[in-house]
Amino acid sequence: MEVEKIKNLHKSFLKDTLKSVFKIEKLKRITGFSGVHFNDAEKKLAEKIENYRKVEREAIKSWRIVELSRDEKRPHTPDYINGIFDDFISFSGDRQGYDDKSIITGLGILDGSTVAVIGHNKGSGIKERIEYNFGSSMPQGYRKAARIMDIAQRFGFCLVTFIDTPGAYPALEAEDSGQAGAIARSIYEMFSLDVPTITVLIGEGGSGGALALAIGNFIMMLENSTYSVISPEGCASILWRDSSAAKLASRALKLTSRDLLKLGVIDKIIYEPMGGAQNNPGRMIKIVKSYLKNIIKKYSNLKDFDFKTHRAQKYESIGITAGSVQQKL
Amino acid sequence: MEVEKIKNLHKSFLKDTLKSVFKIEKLKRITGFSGVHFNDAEKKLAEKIENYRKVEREAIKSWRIVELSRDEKRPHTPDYINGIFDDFISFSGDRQGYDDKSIITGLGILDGSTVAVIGHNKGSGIKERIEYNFGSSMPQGYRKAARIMDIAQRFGFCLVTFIDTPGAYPALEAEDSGQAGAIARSIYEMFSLDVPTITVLIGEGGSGGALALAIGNFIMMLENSTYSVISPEGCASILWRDSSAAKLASRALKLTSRDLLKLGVIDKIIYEPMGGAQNNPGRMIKIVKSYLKNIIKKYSNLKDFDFKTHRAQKYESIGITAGSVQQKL
Amino acid sequence: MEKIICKKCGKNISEEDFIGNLKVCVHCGFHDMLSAHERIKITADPGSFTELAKDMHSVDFLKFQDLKPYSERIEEAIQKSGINEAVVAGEAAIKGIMASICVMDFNFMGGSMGSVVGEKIKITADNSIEKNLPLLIFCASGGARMQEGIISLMQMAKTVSCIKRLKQEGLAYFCIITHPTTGGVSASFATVADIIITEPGALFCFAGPRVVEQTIKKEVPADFGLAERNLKNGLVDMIVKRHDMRDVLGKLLFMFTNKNLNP
Amino acid sequence: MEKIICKKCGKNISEEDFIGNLKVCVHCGFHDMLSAHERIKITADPGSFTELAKDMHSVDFLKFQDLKPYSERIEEAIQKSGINEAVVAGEAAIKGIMASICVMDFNFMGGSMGSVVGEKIKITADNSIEKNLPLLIFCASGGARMQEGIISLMQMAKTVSCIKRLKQEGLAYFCIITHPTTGGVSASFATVADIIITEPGALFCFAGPRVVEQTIKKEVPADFGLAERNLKNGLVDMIVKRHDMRDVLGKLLFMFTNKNLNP
Ligand SMILES: [Zn+2]
Ligand SMILES: [Zn+2]
Repeated sequence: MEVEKIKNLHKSFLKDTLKSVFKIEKLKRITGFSGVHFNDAEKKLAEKIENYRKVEREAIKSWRIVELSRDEKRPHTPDYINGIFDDFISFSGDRQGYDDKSIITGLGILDGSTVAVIGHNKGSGIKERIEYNFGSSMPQGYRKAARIMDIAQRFGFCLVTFIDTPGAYPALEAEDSGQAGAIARSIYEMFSLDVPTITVLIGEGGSGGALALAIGNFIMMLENSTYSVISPEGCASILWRDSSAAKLASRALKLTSRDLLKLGVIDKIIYEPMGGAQNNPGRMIKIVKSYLKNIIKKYSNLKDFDFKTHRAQKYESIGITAGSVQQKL
Repeated sequence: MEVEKIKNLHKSFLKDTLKSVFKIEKLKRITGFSGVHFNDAEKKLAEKIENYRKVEREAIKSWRIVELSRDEKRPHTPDYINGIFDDFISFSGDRQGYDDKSIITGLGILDGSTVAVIGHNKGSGIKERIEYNFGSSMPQGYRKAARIMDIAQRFGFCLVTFIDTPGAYPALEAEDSGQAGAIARSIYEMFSLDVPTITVLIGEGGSGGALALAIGNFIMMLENSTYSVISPEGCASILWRDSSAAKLASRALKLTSRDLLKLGVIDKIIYEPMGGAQNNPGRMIKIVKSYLKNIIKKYSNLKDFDFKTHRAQKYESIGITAGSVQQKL
Repeated sequence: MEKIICKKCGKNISEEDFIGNLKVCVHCGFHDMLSAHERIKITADPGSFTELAKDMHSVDFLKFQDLKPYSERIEEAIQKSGINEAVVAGEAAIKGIMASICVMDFNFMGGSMGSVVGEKIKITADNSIEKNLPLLIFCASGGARMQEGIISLMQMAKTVSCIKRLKQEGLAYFCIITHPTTGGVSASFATVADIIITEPGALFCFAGPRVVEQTIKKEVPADFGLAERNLKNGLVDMIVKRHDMRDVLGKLLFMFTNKNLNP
Repeated sequence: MEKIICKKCGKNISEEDFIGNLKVCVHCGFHDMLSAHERIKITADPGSFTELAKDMHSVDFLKFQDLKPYSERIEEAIQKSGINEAVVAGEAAIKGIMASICVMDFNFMGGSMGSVVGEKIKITADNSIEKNLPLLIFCASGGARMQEGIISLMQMAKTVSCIKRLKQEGLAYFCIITHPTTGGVSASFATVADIIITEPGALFCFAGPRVVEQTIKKEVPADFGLAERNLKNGLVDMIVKRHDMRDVLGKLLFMFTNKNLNP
């Protein structure tokens, strides 16, 4: 066994392995210990190591996507808005004391139709990014979004949301002004809409902050975007008690577009230009525009379709359980 | 003419009068000036003074009511709530970062029925009064009120509002968090309710802050309460450019229960115990309870009555204009 | 050549430059007040405006007298402003799209809202509902008209009720805040609009800066209630310069009335 | 006699006193956690509780393994808590009024919400709708169950959708916050209740104090996310002591289901 080679594996995963290796090294030192018994142990260990290597390869792959999803050079919501809509007009504020710039809302024209738009805004350049909390929204941001949802509902506009956030902003001020309730009510509001809602995950889909704006009749996810209940770093530090296990967590969480399509949580993967959206933003935007046009056209022609009930049924059927089903009392 | 006597009149009103008096005194000194002409001037002046005296008497009366309406010993919203409802449960907060204590909201039982209640709370004792801004609400207070309106609407509870405020709180923080919009939306919300709304003006009915919670199908006003577009002091300082003209303004504004009944803005005057509600709060509360019971019972039996349309038509017909009526284009 | 002194920066502007620049100061960009008809002229498609309830005027039903009787004030305001009340109502096309329109005029008793303002807004809202037209209101007002006492307060309720009916019919309502808009107008129809647009530098608040200073016993910030502060506070949707207003309104009207492909 | 050490004030309490006082510290009033069945016992009318979906349990469908496989964690939690999942669902009478009821149990994997919690809340909400019953949920949760990945995030949407249907049927839904309630549960069904009640001292927030401290790089106040601060911030309707909870719930249930004289 080449003990050196497996040192490249992640330490959390290695603990167990190394224990076995040392056990075998010890065994080797016992006089007369040899033969079939020893070879079996070696074989088992080899298998185990091979399995760990596979996990590690997968983890590296998932992590690469996590990195891509966060790449500053990827097109962001303002790029999509500018590239997709004619005459976009943006609206500001929650009408109650705050304009959260981490969320853009407004109306645009796509293919002749008025479309309501909401999207996370990470900001470009460090100054803007700080001002926009790197796309992490305050409760007031979701209340601003609720205003355009209400307009979409009353005027019959399709609602398109672009998701790109590390998650809701975890700050004292955010908590004090009701972060939890703001997210919940945003979800509630999206379930109340009679108009079609279309969500495009374009980068980071971070937890409740992403979900708050992502209740879609149709959910598209860019190949290298992610969508997760918690950041891999956060998950690693809680479950592995070691934030350097983020790569392993990124694999375990199943947060890539391929994983999510398999799980039935998204409806479509939008493949990115070679190497990722950051390599050809213009082309990426055109591709998204084309898919959006198609789905909006399709939905516009579904005259009697109950988008609200469709959304409720879709989300209420998500979950895998065992044991008793509903017995009536 | 006894010039001394009219010195008791208000200076703003006196200016004009005194000018005339001095003119006459001057005239008297002119030799040969006498007879009919002089007697006519005297007669006119006497009339004018008599008229001013009447204005002054009325102003003193209105002002007395303004003072009574502000009397700290009058029963306030918490007294009415405690005396009228069984098992009142109060609800807090706007769910967004603030609980404005200048507005009480909750549910109570009256005559076996659940009633939704909103009322201004001036606080008792100086510490509470400061904490409650003397019953002047922040925008968040109206948002708190909107929550109970929504509950009344969904569960079919009658809504009773007790009005007692100097007006919405004129503070920087209030303006920055949208005082104007909060009042407007509260009015909007009250027009959206299908359930009956009953308003009782129990003390000061100050401007937009009062109106925000006073859109009633039935509006009762305690004999010595007031309801006005602006405080007499504010009106005096703007229109008379002299805040000491508040008494005259209180008369001119027509802000007493008797004035408002004549103008059709309220539906009923509730007469107070001898000398005012402050002399017998217990009895005052019982009287209000009895009227509330009656009107709620009456409304509960009106099964097919459209309270929302009733409210809209009632308020939309208020106003006195001249000239062209609506010509269609 | 007549000289105008900018109310904000105090610099001189020739009347020609001032008028030519839509009464926006060429030095500091201050958007000075426009009369209702000046506003209509620069906003509506030429010749498209027709007026509603032009002759309606106020009545001194309370016999209200402060230093001067209300009846005299009405007469003076009509003489001074050349219009019969603080709002001009009607219908107009903007960039080819028809809309109901109300324009308040601060020259008429400080744009104060009494029975006539309330009634004209009702008439215009009803016109919108009847003809399925969006509604635009340009605000400029010091608040309720005290000389109509409680009846002026009730106009807040009245106008909100009309706007509510209009919105429930699925019609769009945009409010354009011009300098200054305060008090009862701020706290009624102005703030229940779908979209609130403001001219740069316009004061838009409930209680004016002086009132607030008296209450809190300290100075308010220099930008109290101004457009830029309101935008930061999320109270308005956008600041639009006078020169761009017609374009923006045209686009918004198109977006809100364009239903060809919508479900 | 066994001694209990209060988690908050650190003082000793005899087990008898602790249990007798509903697990509220006799010294400082700290409301310690209750198991789901303890909660039901002190809340529901005796013998009135019937359980729904008791046997439903979690599946390790992602083959999630951190330091330990999820499947092992589930098994351990079942052993430790004596219940099959982090929520016990059913129906009970309180002061004679029937209601659907869910009670979360922090002992079961920190009350985390995965597919089973989501599904049981759906089943209970549907039970409410079917039988026209109000719904009560006692919350206690560290958030979403990470071991179910994105599916646990989706339970936030799922439960909110169920509550929305319930509310639209005109049914009342009260949420009772117990210590601690954070993360995905806070940001979903807990905060869309008609009335939010909290036990004294209960932590109720989205991001926990440690996460916030890491983000803003400074200490949060000692009362961060606690009931009293939340009340002041208008995030909850009332703080109710454990001893009074049954009475208050009884009154609320009466008020919300009492329609005899209402129009
Ligand atoms: Zn200038
Ligand atoms: Zn203790």
